[in-house]
This record gives sequence, C-alpha cells and structure tokens, in this order.
Amino acid sequence: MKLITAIIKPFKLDDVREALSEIGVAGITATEVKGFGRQKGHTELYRGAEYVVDFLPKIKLEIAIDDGLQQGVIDAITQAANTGKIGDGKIFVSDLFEVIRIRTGESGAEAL
Amino acid sequence: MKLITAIIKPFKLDDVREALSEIGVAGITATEVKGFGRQKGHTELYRGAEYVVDFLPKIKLEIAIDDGLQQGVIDAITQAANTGKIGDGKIFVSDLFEVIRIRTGESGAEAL
Amino acid sequence: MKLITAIIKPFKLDDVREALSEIGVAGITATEVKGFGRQKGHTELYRGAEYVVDFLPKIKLEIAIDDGLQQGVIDAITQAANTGKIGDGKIFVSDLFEVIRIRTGESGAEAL
Amino acid sequence: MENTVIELAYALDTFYFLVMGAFVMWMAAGFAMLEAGMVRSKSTVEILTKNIALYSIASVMYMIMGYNIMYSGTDSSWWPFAIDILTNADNTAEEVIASGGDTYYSGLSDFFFQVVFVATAMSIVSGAVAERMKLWSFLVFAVVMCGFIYPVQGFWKWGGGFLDAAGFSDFAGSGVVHLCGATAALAGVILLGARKGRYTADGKVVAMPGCNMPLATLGTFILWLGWFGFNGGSELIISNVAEANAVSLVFVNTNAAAAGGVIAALITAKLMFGKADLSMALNGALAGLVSITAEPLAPTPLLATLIGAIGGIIVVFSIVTMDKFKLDDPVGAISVHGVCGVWGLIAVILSGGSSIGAQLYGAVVIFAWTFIVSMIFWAIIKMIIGLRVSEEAELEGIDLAECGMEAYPEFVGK
Amino acid sequence: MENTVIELAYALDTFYFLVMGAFVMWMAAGFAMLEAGMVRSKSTVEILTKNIALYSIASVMYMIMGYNIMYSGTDSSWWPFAIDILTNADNTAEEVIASGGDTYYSGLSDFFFQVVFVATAMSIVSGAVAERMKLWSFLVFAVVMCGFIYPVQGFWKWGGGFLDAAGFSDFAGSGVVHLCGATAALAGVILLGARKGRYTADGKVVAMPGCNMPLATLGTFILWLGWFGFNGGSELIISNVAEANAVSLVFVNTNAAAAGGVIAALITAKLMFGKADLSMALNGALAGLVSITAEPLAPTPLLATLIGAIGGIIVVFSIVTMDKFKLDDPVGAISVHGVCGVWGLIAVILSGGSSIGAQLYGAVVIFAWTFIVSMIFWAIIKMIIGLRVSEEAELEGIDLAECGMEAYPEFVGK
Amino acid sequence: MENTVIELAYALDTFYFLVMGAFVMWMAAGFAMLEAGMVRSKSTVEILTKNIALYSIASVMYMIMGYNIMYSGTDSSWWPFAIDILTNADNTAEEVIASGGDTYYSGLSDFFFQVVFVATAMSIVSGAVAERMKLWSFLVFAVVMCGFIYPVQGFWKWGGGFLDAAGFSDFAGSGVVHLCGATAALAGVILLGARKGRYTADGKVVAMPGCNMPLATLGTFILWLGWFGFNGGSELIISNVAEANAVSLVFVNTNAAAAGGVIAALITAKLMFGKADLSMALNGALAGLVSITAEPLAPTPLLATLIGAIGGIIVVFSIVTMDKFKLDDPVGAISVHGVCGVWGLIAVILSGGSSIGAQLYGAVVIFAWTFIVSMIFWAIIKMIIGLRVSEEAELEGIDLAECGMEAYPEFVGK
Ligand SMILES: Nc1ncnc2c1ncn2[C@@H]1O[C@H](COP(=O)(O)OP(=O)(O)O)[C@@H](O)[C@H]1O
Ligand SMILES: Nc1ncnc2c1ncn2[C@@H]1O[C@H](COP(=O)(O)OP(=O)(O)O)[C@@H](O)[C@H]1O
Ligand SMILES: Nc1ncnc2c1ncn2[C@@H]1O[C@H](COP(=O)(O)OP(=O)(O)O)[C@@H](O)[C@H]1O
Repeated sequence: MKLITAIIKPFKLDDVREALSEIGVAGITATEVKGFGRQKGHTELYRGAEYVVDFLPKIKLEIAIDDGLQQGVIDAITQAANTGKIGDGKIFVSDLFEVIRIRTGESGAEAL
Repeated sequence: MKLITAIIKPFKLDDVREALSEIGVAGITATEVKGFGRQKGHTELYRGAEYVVDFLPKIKLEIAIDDGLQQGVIDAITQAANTGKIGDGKIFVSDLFEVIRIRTGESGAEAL
Repeated sequence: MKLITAIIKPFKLDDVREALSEIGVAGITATEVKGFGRQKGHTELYRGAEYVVDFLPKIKLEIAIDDGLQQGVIDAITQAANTGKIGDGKIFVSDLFEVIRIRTGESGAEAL
Repeated sequence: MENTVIELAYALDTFYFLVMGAFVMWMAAGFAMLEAGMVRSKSTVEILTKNIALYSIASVMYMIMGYNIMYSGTDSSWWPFAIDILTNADNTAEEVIASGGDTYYSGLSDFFFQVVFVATAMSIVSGAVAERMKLWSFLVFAVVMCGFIYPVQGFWKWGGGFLDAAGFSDFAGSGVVHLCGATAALAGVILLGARKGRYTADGKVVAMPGCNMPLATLGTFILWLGWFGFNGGSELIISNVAEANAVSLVFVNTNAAAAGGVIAALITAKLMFGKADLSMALNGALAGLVSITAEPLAPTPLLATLIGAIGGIIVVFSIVTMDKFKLDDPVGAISVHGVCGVWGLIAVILSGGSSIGAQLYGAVVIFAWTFIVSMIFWAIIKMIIGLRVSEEAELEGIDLAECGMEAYPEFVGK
Repeated sequence: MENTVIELAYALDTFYFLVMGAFVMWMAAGFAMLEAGMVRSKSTVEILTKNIALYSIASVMYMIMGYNIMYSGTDSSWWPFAIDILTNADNTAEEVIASGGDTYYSGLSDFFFQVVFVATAMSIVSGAVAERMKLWSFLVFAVVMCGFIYPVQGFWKWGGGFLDAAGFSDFAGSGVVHLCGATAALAGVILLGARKGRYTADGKVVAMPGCNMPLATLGTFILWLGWFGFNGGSELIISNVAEANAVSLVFVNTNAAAAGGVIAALITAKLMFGKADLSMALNGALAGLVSITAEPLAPTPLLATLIGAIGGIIVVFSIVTMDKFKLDDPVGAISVHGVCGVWGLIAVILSGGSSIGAQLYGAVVIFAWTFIVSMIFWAIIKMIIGLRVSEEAELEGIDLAECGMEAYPEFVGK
Repeated sequence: MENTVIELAYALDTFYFLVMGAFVMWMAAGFAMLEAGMVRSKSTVEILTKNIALYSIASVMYMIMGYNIMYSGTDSSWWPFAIDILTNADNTAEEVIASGGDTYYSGLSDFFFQVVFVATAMSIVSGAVAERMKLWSFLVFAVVMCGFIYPVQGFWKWGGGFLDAAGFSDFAGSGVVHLCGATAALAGVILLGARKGRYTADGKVVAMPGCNMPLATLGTFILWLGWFGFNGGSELIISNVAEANAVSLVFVNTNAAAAGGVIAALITAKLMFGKADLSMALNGALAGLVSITAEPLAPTPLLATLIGAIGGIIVVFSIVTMDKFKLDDPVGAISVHGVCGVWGLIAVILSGGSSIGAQLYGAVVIFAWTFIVSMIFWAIIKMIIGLRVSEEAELEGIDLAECGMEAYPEFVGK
C-alpha cells in the first residue's frame, strides 16, 4: 500500500476531493499547513512596521491507497490542483506497511 | 523503527493517550485534521442556504516506536479509540529510517 | 529521496527556516501540532478547577530532499532548534518513493 | 406657570426612567456576551439565540400579561390575577397637574423600565443551563417565567403584596430579580443534570474553560454599566434635590460595590488557587453588584465597597461548592445571582434598612415560590418535549443540533 | 422666573437630544460589529476600516454641506442647494425666551442628532458591498452619499420639501434613512456583482458563513439599544407631559417591534429550514426595528409587535429571494433596511397615520432618486478607479490587498 | 415655586452629570477591548484582568483619598493633603435653595464623574506596559497613581491649585488626564523595556500584530462614545440655554475631531505605508479625541476637525518614532494620549483660549511631576517585587504565568 501526500492550494480542496472520489478513493485526511517554497510570501503591515509572511496557507492531503491506484491518484491530483502558477504544490509518495481500520480491526487493503 | 499514524475521533484523545502511556510509549505528536471517509458529514445552514460539511474533525497521532512495540501500540489504539461507529478512524504503519533527538543529538532507539 | 520530519519548538521556526535556506533547501511544509513527551505540560486553572495541559504546542516541519542532503539537513535542524532544554523535539527520517510537482508534472529530484 | 414646572418635572423623571431603562436593556447584551464567552465554542450560537429570543419573549409576555399581574393594583396581597394587554394610554397632562406632581412619570416609561427587569431575571437562567438544554424547551420556560412566575412574586413585593406589607426590603431586586432568576435556574439545573464529562465518576471536577474571555469581560463591563440603570433607575424619581442626591448615591455605591467585588474575588482566588483567575474577578464584579442591589441607598460608599467585597468572597466559595454538589453552572449564575442575592438581602440590615427576620422571610418566600413552581414547569416540559439534547448532539455541540450553524466556522480547533 | 423655566425646558430638550444622538452614534459600532461578524475572516479588517472611515466621512461631509442642504429653509420644495459650513453659533437665551419656548433645543444638538442619522444610512451600504468592493471607491461614494444624495431626499421630507407637503409620513426614517441607504446599496451591488463563488454556474447558492456570530449578535444588540435614540429622539421634544408620554410610547413600541421581529423570524426560519437560524433571528430584530421606524408613535404596543413580526417574516423571505436574483448581500442589508423599510412606510396606515397613496409615493420617490443618482455615481467611480478588487485579491482576502493586515492573525484556519 | 425650579435645575444638572459619568465609566470597557485586541492572544487574559482590576482599584483609592486630595478646598496651591474617606452626605435642599442655584449638582454625582476620570488615566498605562509587566506590580502602581500621583496634579489644575492660577487651560483633561496617564506609562515603559523580540539586534522593528482587530475597533467606538461624556460632562452644567448650547457644541466638536483624526491618520498611513492601516485609523480617532479635549468649547466644528486631523497625523509619526527609540508601546498609548495630549494643550491657543506660555508651562509641570514621581514608584516596585515576568513566562505567554488561563483556549494556532 502507498501513502500519497499532496500539498495543494486551499481553494482547490473541493475540486481535488471530487476528482479523487470519482476514481474511487474512499478516504482522505486533510490538514491545514503552511508552506514555504518558490512561491513568494507577502508583506503585511502593522502600525508602520512591515513584516514578511513567508509561510503561505496550504492544505495537506494524506491518502492511503492500494498500490494499483497510485498513478490514478497522482493524475487526478495533478490535474485538479493545477492552476499553472507557482505554489501549486507537491505530491509525495511513500510506502505503507500496514493499515488497520479501528472500528473493525480489519487490516490491509480491506481497511482502506 | 516504525512510525504509527492513527486518525481518531477527537474526544478519544485522552483515552488513547492513557492507553499508550500504559504500554510505555514516551512521546506522541498530535495534529488536528479533517477527515473524509465513510462517515457522512453533516449539513449546516446559513441564512437559508444549506451546505454540506464533508470533512469532519479528527485527531491524527504520530508515534515513533521501536519495532517491538508495534503490535502493542496498534492494539492499544484499536481498543481505546473504538466506539464501534463509522468514523472511528485508521492506523497506518510505515518505516522510519532514523530518529534523532534534537536536544542531545542521540539517534536511533535511544532517541525515542 | 527522503522525507525529513522535524518536531521543534514554535519560536525556533524562523531560525530553522533560515538555517535550512542557507544549505539550499527550497521548500518546507509546516504544521502546528501538539506534542506529548518528556517535557511536562502545565497546569491551568479555570474557576477553581485545575486541569493539566499535557500536549504542548510544537511545529512539525516536513522537508522532502534528495538523499545527499540528509545529513546537512539533520545537522542544520539539530543546531538551529537546540535550546538544550527538554522538549526541543525530534527528527524522523523516512523514505520517499516519488515526488511530483503539481504545476509542471515534473517528478523525482527535479520536483524538489 | 406652576403647571409648566410640574410638567417639566414629569418630563425629567420620565426621561430619567427611559434612559435608566435603556441601560438595563443593554444588560441583555451583557448577559449574551458573558455567556457566549464562558461556554465552549460549540455551544455559542445556541446561547446567543437563547439570549436574544428570551429577551424578545420577555418583552411580549410581560406586555400581554406579566406587567398587569405584577402591578395590578388589586386588593389581594396574594393572588393578583388581572390580565390586560398593555395599551398606549398614559397619564394626561390634566391628571398630572391635578396630582400636583404626585404622578411623576409616564406609565409607559414605567412599563419599559419594568420589562427590562424581567428580561434580566430570565437571562440569569440561560447561563446556568447552557450547553445542554434544548433551545425550545428553554423558550417555553421563558414564556411561563416572564408571564407568570416572576410577575407573581414581583407583585408580592413591588406590586404591594404581602411581602411588601411584611417589611421585606429589596430596593432594586437582589431578591425579586436576582434570587428569583437564580432559583428558577437552580430548579432547571437539578432536573437537567451536568454537562457530559463535567464530573468524573470518582468525583473530580473537569474544567471546561470558556472559549472567549474577552467577550466574557465585555459582558461584565456591559452589565456593570447597565447596573447604573438597574439600581439608579429604581429610585424612580430624580426631580428634586433629595432625589437627585439619592440617585447619585446609588450610582456611587453601585460602582463601589462592584469594585469591592472584583478586588475581593481576585485576592480570594489568588490565595486559594495561586493565580489571578479572571473568570472569578468577573464573577466578583457581578457578585458585588448583586449584593448592593437590595440596598444601594443607605450605606456609605465604604460600606458599599465592603458589602460588595464580601459578595466577591462569597461567590468564589459558592462556585467551588456548587461543583462539590455537581450542580453544573457554566457561568456561575446561581452563585452570583442566587447566593449573593441572599447576601444582598441580608446586608440591608447593615445599614439599618430592615430586620433580619423580614429579610429572611422574603428570601424564603421568593425561593420557595420560584423553586416549586419552576420545578413543576420544568418537569412538565421535560415530560412533554424533554429538557436535554441527545448525548450525541451535546458531544458534537448543541449549535449544530439546534441551530445548524457554527459560531466561529473558520477558527475552531478542537 | 418664567424665563428660567423656559431655559430649563430648553436645557432638558437639548440634553435629551444629545443623549438620544449619542445612542444613535453608538449604532456605528453596531453596524461595524454586525458586519465584521457576518463576513469571512479574510474580509474583516477592511469592513472595520470602512465602518470607522464612513462614519468619519459622514461627520465631515454633513458638516460642510449635507446639513445645510437638508435643512436649508429654502422656499423651493425641490432644489434646496445652500452650502454653508456649520458654525458654532446657536440660539441665544434671548431668542429662546422671546420665542416663548417654541425654540426648544440647541441648533448644534440638532446637528449632532442629524449627523448620526446620515452615518446610519451610509453604514447600511457598507454591509451589502462587503468582501469585494475597493475600500477607496467605497469611501468616495460615502462622500457623495453623505454630502449630497442623502441630504437632498432628506430635505424633500424632513426639510419641508415636496414629499412632506404631499402628506408622506415617515417619523424616524424607514424611508429617508433606511430605504435610502438600502437603495444606494442595491445600486452598488448590481454594478459590483456577487462575491466569487457565491452562486454556482447551475444556480445554486453557496453559503459563506459569517466568521464570528457573537460579534454579529453584539452588533444587533447595539443597534437595538441605539434605536431607542433613533426613534425616541425623533420626537424631538420631551419637556411636557404629552411629549414625555410620546417618547415613552416610542421606546415601548420600538422594543416591542424588535421583539416581534426576532420571534417571527426565528419561527419562520425554523419552519422553513428546520433549524433555529441565529443569523435570521438577528436580521429579524433589525427588520422589526426598521418596520416600526416610520410610525412608532401611533400603534398600541401589541400592534407594534405585530408590525415588527411581519417585518421579521418578510426579511426571511426577502433574503432567500435576493439570492434567487443573485443579489449578493453578505449581511442582508437590502432586505432589512430596504424591503422592511417599505413595509414600515406602508404599515403607517395601520394606525391611520397616512394614506397608502402618499406612502407609496414617498417610497417610490426616495427609491427612484437614490437609485438613479447612486447608480450614476457608482458608475462614474467604476469607470475611473473601478469598484472591485482583483479576483486574486478577493480570493486571498480583501484585507491583505487593501489594508495589508489580518483581523485574526493568530487564529484563522481556512 | 421658585425653589421648585431651582431644585429641578439641580436635578437636571445632576442627572446630566450621572449620565455623562456613566458614559465615561464605559470607557473602561473601551480600553479593555482596545488593548485586548492589540496584544497577542497569549497576553489577553492578563490585560483584561489588569483592566477590570485597575478600574476597581481606581474606584476605591479615589474614594478613600484621591478625591479629597484633588478637591480638598485647601488654601495651599501646592500641597493639598487632606485625606477623608468619602461619605454619603450631600447638599441639602435648603443649602441648594439658599445658594440660589449656585450649588447646582449633587456632590456625589461629582465624585462619580471624577472617579471615572482617574480610571481613564490609569487605563492608559495598562496598554503601554502590556504583555510583559507583572500583574501585581502593575496593580500596586495603580494604587499609588489613583490615590496620589494623579490627584495631586489634578488638584494643581482642577482643584484650584497653582496651574489653574497660572492661566493654564485644560477643559476636560488633555493634560490632567491623558498626558498624566501617558507620562506614567512612559516612565514604566522605560524601566520595563520592550517585549522580547520586538527590536532586533540590528535595530529592526518586528511587528507583533494585535490578535483581534474587531475587538480593537469595538474598543475605539466605545471610547468615542464615552468621550461624549468625558468632554460633554466637563461643562459641569447644562440647565440653561447658554450651557445647553455649550454642551451641544462640545458634543459636535468632539465628534468632529475624532472624525478628522480618523481621516487624517488613514490618509497619512496610506501615503506612508501604501496601505490603509486600520490600527492607525483607530489610533487616529483617539488622537483626534485627545487633541480636542483641552478645548472643545471654543473652536468651530471645522476648526475642531482640523485640530483632530492634525492629531491624527501626529499620532502616525509619533508611533513610528517611538519605535525608533525602542519604546515599545503595544497599543500606542503614549503617542495617542501623551504626544497628542500636548498637541491638544497647545491647540487651545488656536481658538484664543490661553497663551502658549501657560499651556507649555502646564504641560511641563504635569509631565515633570508625573514622570519623576512615577519613576520613583516604578523603581521601588521594581526593587521589591520586580516589574517584569520571567523571560520564559513572557515567551510562553503572560496569561499562563499570571492568570493560569487562556483567553481563547480552543482557537489559538501559533
Ligand atoms: N522540498 C519540500 N519539502 C516539503 N514541502 C515542500 C517542498 N517544496 C515545496 N513544498 C511545499 O509545496 C508548496 C509549494 O511549493 P512552491 O515551491 O511554492 O511552488 P511549486 O509547487 O510551484 O513548486 C510549498 O508551499 C510547500 O508547502
Ligand atoms: N484511505 C484513506 N486515507 C487517508 N485517510 C483515511 C482514509 N480512509 C479513512 N481515512 C481517515 O479516517 C477517518 C475515518 O474513516 P471513515 O471511512 O469515515 O470511517 P471508518 O474509520 O469507520 O472506516 C476519515 O475521516 C479520514 O480522516
Ligand atoms: N516517540 C515519539 N513519537 C512522536 N513524537 C514524539 C515522540 N517523542 C517525542 N515526540 C515529539 O517531540 C516533542 C519533544 O519530546 P520530549 O520528550 O518532550 O523532549 P525531547 O525532545 O527533549 O526528547 C514532543 O512534544 C512530541 O511532539
């Protein structure tokens, strides 16, 4: 099994969720994160003092999947989250050793 | 070493933490996340317009452990976080290559 | 490729980001997390009832890097985040199977 | 010429009454903010809805029956019933002049002043039953409380009923308003039970911190301001030197008592818990205010400060004690308004205003009436529509269950 | 001696005016909080900035021209123009005494009371165009609105112009203030368009929940309190029995209408949507207040409650209907102040205060004037500096783009 | 009959005094909200605690000694000492009548009005030392400030001391209240030092954005409203035509100056920083208010607007300059109340109210007295219990260290 971690722009969340649902992904865990990268942060102002906000709001999605879905998930995210502008984000893929569903105790692919 | 990632219902946090402490887990990192899965979201209302909240509040726990503890941790979480209702969450297990304690620079099992 | 996950004290974020920039890290994803560990939480009070806050605010950094950078990143974080007091945090290293840049579709080291 | 002066005095007293009434109306916002600050975020929309709805229900119920019950002018000292809907008729200039100034304010201004009082009494209830009571059950109780329970005991004292005849003294309502509201709240809390998880099986108290302390502080300041109207307006007249002085003294003493309450509660909390507990300081202010409400006109400012300070100490111990009895009152309303209300009634004797007997008699009567009748109505509501939201709804937050809305949809973490 | 009494009456009426004016000024805070609570967090700083700035602009523009236009005392009933800057001259004691009391309040107190009214009208606009309009475009419009558009139609009614002559009745401004403000808002909203993502391509309405419901509730309570000044002060005099009674009745009816509005809106929402929608209850309170504003002096309290209640029902349907027409009004200002403003004007006939013809005539004239002239000025501003922030700025939040600042820099999640 | 009129006038003036005093009391809530909005969330509970406690301490200290010092009626123009605790005695009707109306308000109403002024002065201090000063050290200073430092200089001007004799003019306290409070704050800030991390080693200013801008805005509106009482009440009498006009003019000018301050600060900030900085607009409103406070009765409304506007410009530059000197003032209190306080004193000469010499003399005396004596007391407190919380406590947040409580336990992110 694989864990797909995607960092996306917040307002793309709904699009990505729909794209993933369509290809049969049953579960997603989303986290509000702050990203630092090529995309420049912005300058804010408070009482005459400027300050740079380097870390921009992003959403991190974690999706555990069976190996076979990997390419489909990557494609779905790459399409749905793409705006073509810097800061669209990244997808990371790593191995998952085991998955367990807490409610039933099922494990492996059944637990997804 | 292994990294155990568990998605649980928020109000189960204390129970799980206690269960883990009992079996000797020394550290946990918790993140507030939003989960999408079999458990249905709810419909909210604002000024006559309904809207669906698909993503439900969950807590993600990350626990780095020595390989030997794996089954114990999984069992502890599975029991403590179980309500028997949909949405109890998942446990993911993945490999950890290395662990370092920042304060001392210790690494490996000693750093846990 | 590797994924370096570091749990640090919140007020060390800027120092660590700078240290990482200096050694050429181009991207970081940060998450506000709560940590439980050797560092004791504190007791708060509300209307005469005490309650213990076990989970302390921490920042989790996730940094995807090419294998070669691993030691440099670990050293940079270990130095910049160190206060010598309990609770400085941990660094976890795990394998990354694949990385994709959403904007361009590039993958592997190029996507970092 | 003389008539013009009488009219002018009437106008001044009426205006004074209206302004004081507007200050008391403002207390509705104070209760709303205090309670919204001291509940958890998942119960915030519902408590706000309760607050604005209860104020509205109080306005309507008191208009169609409560005011008439309370000031019926009946001969009976026990059973005042006389339900007439308020009209827009008022004293004519001729009547006022003929009275030689004995009729000194507009009847409608009196209604306005009185209606905001019943809303205050009802506001006390909402805080105590927060986070778990069904919205509509609460609103049904508001109908009964504002239309019936409160006005009847109000009649006994302020309408010229038997409590008044017995020498019971209650200037602005430590008993009639605050104790009455707190007693209805107590009956509700007993039938309702504590919030889930508030007390552990082994008897420990689990803190459930209020989600927004600035709002709670704002609410307290609003109430403090409003109290100048509450007590200051209860002199009912200001148009001569003696009365103007009296109102001034009431202002000074009201302020002094609140100040005493804050300082005493803060120090008590510091000594007992080792920290300067803001939530206790806020309750201390209100405790001081409730304590002086039964008699703000006789004490010197220093005595008023002490009366308030004792209220501030009492409230800290009372809140801790309530928890011992597992009476879960998220905002401390029963302690602030009930326990300190009784203290306020007793404190009247410190400035020689009444006898301890008369004061206790009044307290017992108000408590007994309100407790028994409230209990009956709460029980009826419980039987018919239930008092409490489901366990699941409470856990998830009463806001979603009852109002389908979040108070802070973009912020909340846990 | 008699002169002293005349002076005293003048002092009382002036003081009454000032206090009522201060209550109305306080409504500026009410609008600011209501709007800040009902927008999303990323648009909060900007809406706050708009609110404090528009109040300031209103104060200045009305001083240098608006007041003179509105109360020019010209013979023309159409075109009042007379621009004099306000001075600090006022009635002398001699003049007052010579008038035998017909001059009964300070001219400057009148200015103060009037200036807070124009700020109210302008505040209505800011809520409707929230989250997407450029700050400075809005402020330019504020200059025109407060210096010209509002005062001209105000002159037509309150300055003794042709609407007044036509028998059109509007006690405190359901039309002159609320309908006028809402109409300017409507013109702005039409030219501006809806917030991005508010209506989907297939016509569905996307809820954009307000980020801070306690603030919205606080704002509503502030407005409720302020409205006692708004309506109560519009009697303009209090210094005799009849007038004191009148002001009292206005207070009672204003409160009753608001209460009726809350209850009706809450029940309507419950029946329509199945939940007790707080945001509708809040709008219901304001709807009730707007509805009674055209005539708070004639109805009985019960009728006032009903007038308010009908306003409360109307506002729920109106808000839902606005969305059908894709008129995006984040706070419901057009429904509350415009639709209920018209209802308020019509409701005058329920207590026999005017004819339906005169009332509709007034409503149409105010609407037509304000709509056309506002549209022209909005269009000019749109051409020259644009009305709307860039799509990117709107998405990221207008706060950063316009004010460079976050409202809740430590809290916001999404 | 004549006596009745005198009594009536006394009642009106007293009532006016009480209402204005209540408005000023409300400023305590304004400071609390402003400060709570402009500190970081981890320092919010503590600043709220400070605010409610300082108000309480001011009430008590002024009652037991401050009021007597300030209005001792002593012959000495330097050293007024006379400590009597306030009693509930007041003018009798006979005295008032005998005075022929020269005694025109209740002595207790005067106390009430004065006591809220000292609380204002002390509130200024709390904002400037926020986020790092020990709670109890601050409260000890409040005891000294309200009981001694403030009343002594207050006596010099308003109690009939030497500053008054010198022709120094300060209508409502640009100097006596605002400059005094700001000077005590400055002394505190100097001894206390900046918040950790506020200025980098290489001299850069690190912004520490306030955590809740709606609260800060609410606070500003509250202060604006309260200021009508602050300035409007300082006329002390309203019961004849000339005085009623005077109070009206004060209201108009107070409002105009605040409006001018907002507009000028907003434009200045836009020009200097490129964005419409809300925090500066808020400070601009207060700057305008402070600027007009020394003389709101002589200028025309247009001049008042300009005086306020200049205050609004000054405050922006002053805030930026303070940071150059590493004087860390989280809410800008020293700039708003101190720098603009001096400007206000000088602006008196614009309407011919005094000479520049007398005004500077007054400013220097107030500054010197307050600065030196405050410095001494701050230093003593520093020696005995310390002024500053530990570095660790400051980093973690002063709320936990001092109050053991979080302001927003469910929300805070970073
Ligand atoms: N090496 C990295 N490790 C972890 N997260 C990264 C890394 N590089 C980028 N990110 C995340 O992806 C987001 C977008 O990256 P950025 O470089 O701004 O633009 P792009 O996605 O177009 O390459 C960042 O805000 C950050 O959250
Ligand atoms: N494939 C998945 N990848 C990542 N997270 C998942 C996945 N499936 C479920 N989750 C997480 O687990 C939570 C519970 O899953 P859900 O399907 O609702 O019920 P259950 O735990 O009973 O299977 C979800 O809210 C989500 O956070
Ligand atoms: N085994 C673990 N798994 C996951 N996170 C851990 C673990 N141990 C510690 N942490 C994280 O690291 C933080 C610091 O750990 P702690 O034991 O308090 O001190 P130290 O870093 O000095 O060892 C914790 O707050 C927690 O977030």
